[in-house]
Amino acid sequence: MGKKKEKCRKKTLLQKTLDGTTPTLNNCISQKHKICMVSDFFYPNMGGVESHIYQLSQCLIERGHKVIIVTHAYGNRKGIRFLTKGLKVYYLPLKVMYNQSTATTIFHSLPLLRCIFVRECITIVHSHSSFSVLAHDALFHAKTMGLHTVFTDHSLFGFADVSSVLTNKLLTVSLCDTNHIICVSFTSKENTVLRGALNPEIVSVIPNAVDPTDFTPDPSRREDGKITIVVISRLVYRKGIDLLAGIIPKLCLKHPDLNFIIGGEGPKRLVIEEVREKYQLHERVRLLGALEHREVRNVLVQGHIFLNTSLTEAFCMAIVEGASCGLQVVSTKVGGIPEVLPEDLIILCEPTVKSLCEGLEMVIAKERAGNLLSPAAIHNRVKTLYTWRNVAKRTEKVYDRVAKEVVLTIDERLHRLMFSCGPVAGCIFAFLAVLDFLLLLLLKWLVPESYMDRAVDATGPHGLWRQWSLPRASPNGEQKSNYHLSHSSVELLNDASC
Amino acid sequence: KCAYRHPGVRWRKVLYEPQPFPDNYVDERFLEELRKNIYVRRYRYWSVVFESGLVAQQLACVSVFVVLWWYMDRGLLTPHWLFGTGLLLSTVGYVAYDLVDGGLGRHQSGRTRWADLKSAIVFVLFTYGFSPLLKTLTESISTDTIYAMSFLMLLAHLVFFEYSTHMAVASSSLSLSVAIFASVCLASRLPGSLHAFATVTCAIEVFALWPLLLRRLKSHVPQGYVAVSLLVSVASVAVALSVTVVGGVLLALLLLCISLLCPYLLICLQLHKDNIHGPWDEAEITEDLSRFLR
Amino acid sequence: MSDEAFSDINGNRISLDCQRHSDFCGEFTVSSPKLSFLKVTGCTCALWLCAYTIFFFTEVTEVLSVAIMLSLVGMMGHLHFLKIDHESLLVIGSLGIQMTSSYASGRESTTFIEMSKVKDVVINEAIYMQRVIYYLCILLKEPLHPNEVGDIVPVFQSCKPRLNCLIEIYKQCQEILAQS
Amino acid sequence: MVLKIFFPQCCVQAESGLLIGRWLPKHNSAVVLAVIHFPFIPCQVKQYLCQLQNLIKLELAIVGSWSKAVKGQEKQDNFMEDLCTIFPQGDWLQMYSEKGKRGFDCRVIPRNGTKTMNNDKNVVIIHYDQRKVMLSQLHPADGLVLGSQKNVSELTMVFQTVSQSKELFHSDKYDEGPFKVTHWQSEGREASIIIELCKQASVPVCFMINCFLTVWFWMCKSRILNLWPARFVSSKLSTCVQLSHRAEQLQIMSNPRKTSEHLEFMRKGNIFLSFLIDLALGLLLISWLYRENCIARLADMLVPAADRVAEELQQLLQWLMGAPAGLKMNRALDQVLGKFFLYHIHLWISYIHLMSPFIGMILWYLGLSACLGLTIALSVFSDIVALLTFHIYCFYVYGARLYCLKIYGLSSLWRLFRGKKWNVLRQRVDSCSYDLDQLFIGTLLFTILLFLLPTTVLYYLVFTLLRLLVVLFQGLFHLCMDLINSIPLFAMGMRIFRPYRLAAGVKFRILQNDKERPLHLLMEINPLTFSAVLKWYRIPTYSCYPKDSWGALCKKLFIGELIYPWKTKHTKTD
Repeated sequence: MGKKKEKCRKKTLLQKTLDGTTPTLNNCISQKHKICMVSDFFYPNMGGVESHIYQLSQCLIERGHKVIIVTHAYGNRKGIRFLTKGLKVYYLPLKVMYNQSTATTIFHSLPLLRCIFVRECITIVHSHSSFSVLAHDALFHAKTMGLHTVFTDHSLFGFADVSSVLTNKLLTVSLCDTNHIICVSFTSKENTVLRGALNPEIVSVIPNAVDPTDFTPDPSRREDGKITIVVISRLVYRKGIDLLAGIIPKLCLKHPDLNFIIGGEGPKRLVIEEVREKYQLHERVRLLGALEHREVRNVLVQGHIFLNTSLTEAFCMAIVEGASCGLQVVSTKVGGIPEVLPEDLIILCEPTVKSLCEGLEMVIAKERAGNLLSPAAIHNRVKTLYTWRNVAKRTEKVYDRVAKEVVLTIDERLHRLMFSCGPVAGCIFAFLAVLDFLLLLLLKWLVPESYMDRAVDATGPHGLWRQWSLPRASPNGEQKSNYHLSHSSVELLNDASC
Repeated sequence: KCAYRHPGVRWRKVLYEPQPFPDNYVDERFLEELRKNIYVRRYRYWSVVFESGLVAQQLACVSVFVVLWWYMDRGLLTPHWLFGTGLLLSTVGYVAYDLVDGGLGRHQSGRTRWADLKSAIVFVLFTYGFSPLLKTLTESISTDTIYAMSFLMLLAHLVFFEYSTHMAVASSSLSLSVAIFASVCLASRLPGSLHAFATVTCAIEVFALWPLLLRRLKSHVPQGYVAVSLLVSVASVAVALSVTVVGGVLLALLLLCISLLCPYLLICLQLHKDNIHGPWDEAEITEDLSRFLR
Repeated sequence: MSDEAFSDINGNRISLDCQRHSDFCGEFTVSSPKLSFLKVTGCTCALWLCAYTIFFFTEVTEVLSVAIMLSLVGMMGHLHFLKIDHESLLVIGSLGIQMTSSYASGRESTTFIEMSKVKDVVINEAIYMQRVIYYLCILLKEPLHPNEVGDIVPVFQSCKPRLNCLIEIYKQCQEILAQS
Repeated sequence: MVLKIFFPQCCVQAESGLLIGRWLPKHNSAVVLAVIHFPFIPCQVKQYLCQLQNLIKLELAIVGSWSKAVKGQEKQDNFMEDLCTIFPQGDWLQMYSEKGKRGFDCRVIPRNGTKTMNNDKNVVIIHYDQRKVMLSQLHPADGLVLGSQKNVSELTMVFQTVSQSKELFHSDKYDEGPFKVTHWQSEGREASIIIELCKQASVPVCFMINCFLTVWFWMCKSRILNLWPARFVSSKLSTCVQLSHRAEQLQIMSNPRKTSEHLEFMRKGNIFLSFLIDLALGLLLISWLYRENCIARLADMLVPAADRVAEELQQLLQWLMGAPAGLKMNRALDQVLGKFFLYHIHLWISYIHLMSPFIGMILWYLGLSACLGLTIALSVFSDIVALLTFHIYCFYVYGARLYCLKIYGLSSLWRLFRGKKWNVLRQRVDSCSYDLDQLFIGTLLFTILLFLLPTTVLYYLVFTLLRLLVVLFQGLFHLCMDLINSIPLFAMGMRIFRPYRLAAGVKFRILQNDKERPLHLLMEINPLTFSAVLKWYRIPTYSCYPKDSWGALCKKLFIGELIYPWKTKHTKTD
């Protein structure tokens, strides 16, 4: 039978349930929300969005909310998994179309999503990343089902070319009746407001964060007598790898004691390799290829300078990580990057080889003169700036506010669609919304909600996870829960790959 | 309102320090970095006309070729004559090609005359060898099909022709091969194999060699280029008139429209441009980075 | 000896029958609803109607006989191979677990798993068709290193009971497993 | 922990006495094999045990005592308890049945004589049929090889114990011994005298066959047959393949060693049966063929048939050389190809007519091959078909090659046409700038090829269809052959007539349960399903169908690669 089997962590959960303390299944407490994070991008895939979702969920769970994550299946990782602290992840068997985002027929994901929303009695649906099709589908269906919706935009988008025009129109449609939008930087907020033609009041700015304990400095690892520049990013055009390819020979010819360490994988790797071959820099430019998440820190601490050559960034996590490891950051002055670090921790340059080289020259000179800030000092400055707990707290505020709002009824929604997203697209999507509504009715008739078992909470107010960690839990259960904690976190680390 | 709840505190567009404002606070300086139409280029009319001349040029060439083929089809033109004149003109062109820039280009490319001669011989021999085959090639296919196909091909030639160096769709080799394909199709309709031969050689001269010369003229002696292109356009209209009056008039109108009206429209429409720029734009790399690889 | 009514994931009524032969041996039988007479008659009539229309247009009497044969054979086949009347799970402490599914025609297919191979009996969540359901399953040990989880054998595959029913069974299974 | 006692059904009615059996301490269970009746002398029992133990390599023991319900229960009762001091090994089971009640009680007295009465609750008594268990062969569910698991499971142990202690069961209840024993008694040997004779006879037969085979193989190995053309032909002729396959099977079947291994035994049985069936069918065929000499008629039919085919082909070609189905084709090329093929057919017909006088005779001799078995006859026939349709094959090859060439040229020229080229190092299409003359010639050729393509495609299509027809025909024969070769008839028969011989596992039934007596289960044998039988015992054959999937086949047809009915090396790639 077409069952997607799941690792057997469910058992202990239920066991605890049956040992007396059965949780009251469908009572939705006002302060504590039941949140469903939806995005195409999640572990084992790696990147900013993925870690954002994971860390945010963890902190929200700490604060006593119920959080589940919905994403699409990665390889044979289908079905339902439990991660640290009983964070439940649904890997839905949807077809992947183009770099890890699913193909959409708008409707085909409705039955599954509805089932999940109902059985987990979700109150707030929180979608991530405007590139994720699944996220937009979930928004669409959640509105149809009358749930509160929040959307986090992680990326910037231009207005110049045709593709961006189309995607912006889609974004307008999908955001026009979303309750609240979260952006990761003020620039990103401006961008999103313009793209979605939104009222800026419903757009909050909540920056990303890094876990400072993961990124601690260690100057002893640096190669003395040399100056090492570290670059960690996917090797793609948007990350300005062509600029890097220009910088490397210029600086290497000038400073014989300069080394480059480049972590990450991508189509532009070819360019770097060609440069390296042309200028015979094999021992001075190290290409590490794709990095696992836990390796990143060990690479970072080997360097003096962290270089970021992105051509566009909403909020560059990489530079914060670099700074947190006590590196002097040199970056292009694009997108939200100027907002991220205080002036004395970052050197901002124009996105040209010339300007970047000047910036690096300056830093190298300082390094030689020895009047750079000490790694420890930088770390101490940075570690307080962005923490996930803070992010979670601010996100929680958004949830509270959203929970108070009323969800648009179908007719209001249609009205909104028709009159705020242009005549053509508006009508089309209004029509689609109607279809979706009808499909929902059909599903309600086919599979009434009374036929669906309410899921047993792992997290949340009555989550079983916290009940174990209480001392009165049987030693057996205790040990088991520990086993799962360690097990799943180990799994996370394994899945993490840069 | 938050502003005067914390008097003196001014909102700053930074994330790294906590500010006494709610997360969804909208300052009056919101979107202040928004810019519009910063990359608008001001065109000068005659320069645009000068550039767009090439398009009209190519159109004229195509029409000339078609008319020549029509003459041969009607038997008003003997293949020997066509071939002879073609040979003559191309030798003249060849000489001109070197004179224009004083052999500078030849010096750079390092291409010997022997190579030129060789390719010329190759052209002629292959065409001559294949011409009987060409004649029987498409006899089982209906004439209309052939006409339609060659029309489409010539259109494609016009679309893909490399009018300026950096164009998205342009591909010189594709445009050339399409043109040759069309010429072969047309040639296979002619009564004799010699006709086919003449037509194809003519096609080579018109579609492959002539643009080379023209481009060089354009870059070195602009006046000459203008003169020549005018001449060709007029000639094309003239020969077209000799076939059908309507066609000739239409061609003339089309040429005028392309070379005069379209530039005017372009400049008018510049005023209605409205595109948004801001810090979120993806920075494009202006400088030429390939020098590091070369 | 308890016999109560539950419903399966599609809302049909099913009955669970728990027998404890002794305190380390229990038998759990989930019996799905009987074949509904209406449905059978409906299908048969539909088939025969089609056959008759065909016969009406092409005077070929074979059509009718073929239709009758088809309906009979189909009925047989359905009863013998598809329609599962009840499934039962026999748990014998320290000996093994036996799953029996008996078809409407009386055919029985049995599988017995020794206790030495069984790691545990758990309730799982899985994505099934277009929904997410709970199901009871037996975890087997990895043959080479026994404290890994090897294969997973789902139980009650045809009549899929809902969570409350599964929990009943699960509790008693766990009792028995704890006993031995 | 629950104690499991495997108790043979035949011993339920036995007189009181001692239980011979085996402890499985790892699984905390005991297998009772037999009951020794009173009266006996303990030392005799002990030495009898010793004999048994070194007869069957198992540590048998007196596991307990068995008392039938009779008068004077309690006296005997404590007598039984005394017995456990006489035979001190392991725990002591004390079983006694009472009047009226079916099922019986059991008390476990641990080795250290302290009697614990309460633990008779968690004792399971599992009744089993000794004969079936002894004869049955357990098939592990996870497709491991029989009897090669690391950690032997409980049931396997039980089965092994019972099956290994055959000798114990040989001791008949009528023969004179120091004491009487109850266990399963074979009513005489399982097999009759005939089987015995066959067994005796089989040895010399096997020996003869072996000698014959050695000669055969020596012949096969001889130099002449291993020259290139011979080997190539023989690898392509299905007759030769089938013959060698049969020879190998014979060799396997007829090695005179006695087979101990179960699988090997089954294998031999299967091969033997398939042989018999094959031969029987072959003889049937012969009797039909040579009765009112069908052969001659067949031969008379064959030549006209071949002629007919040739004529049909000629007409087809004529049709193609015209305007087939109103398709516009290049007349010149069409004529050329048509003429070429016509000439070919002409050659073919003359060749047939050259052959015609001998065909009857040839067929007559070939027909005899059927007495080697139906499969041989079939393969011979399929070879004949292959030979008679050789011209179609040739046409197909020509067409395919031509087409392949065209497609290849067109694809590369199309790239040139677009100003691209295939980069071999990076395995991708790069854009590149050609010279004028390259471009010109390329385009010219492209145009010409493009306009000539339809003609070639048509020819290719037609002949491929013909070819596929023939291949299908041959494929049917090969299918039949493979069926006869591979079906494990012996195993099937065993599954049908002696289901318990091939056990997939066991199943239990609750015999009787009342709370204050131990639980009684009945262990039955769960026979293997037919699909499983096929999976386990299918005779390995040379597979005759090409390995590649339908998609791959279509792809091959499209790019004009040759397809064969037999399996070739390079088709195994996907």
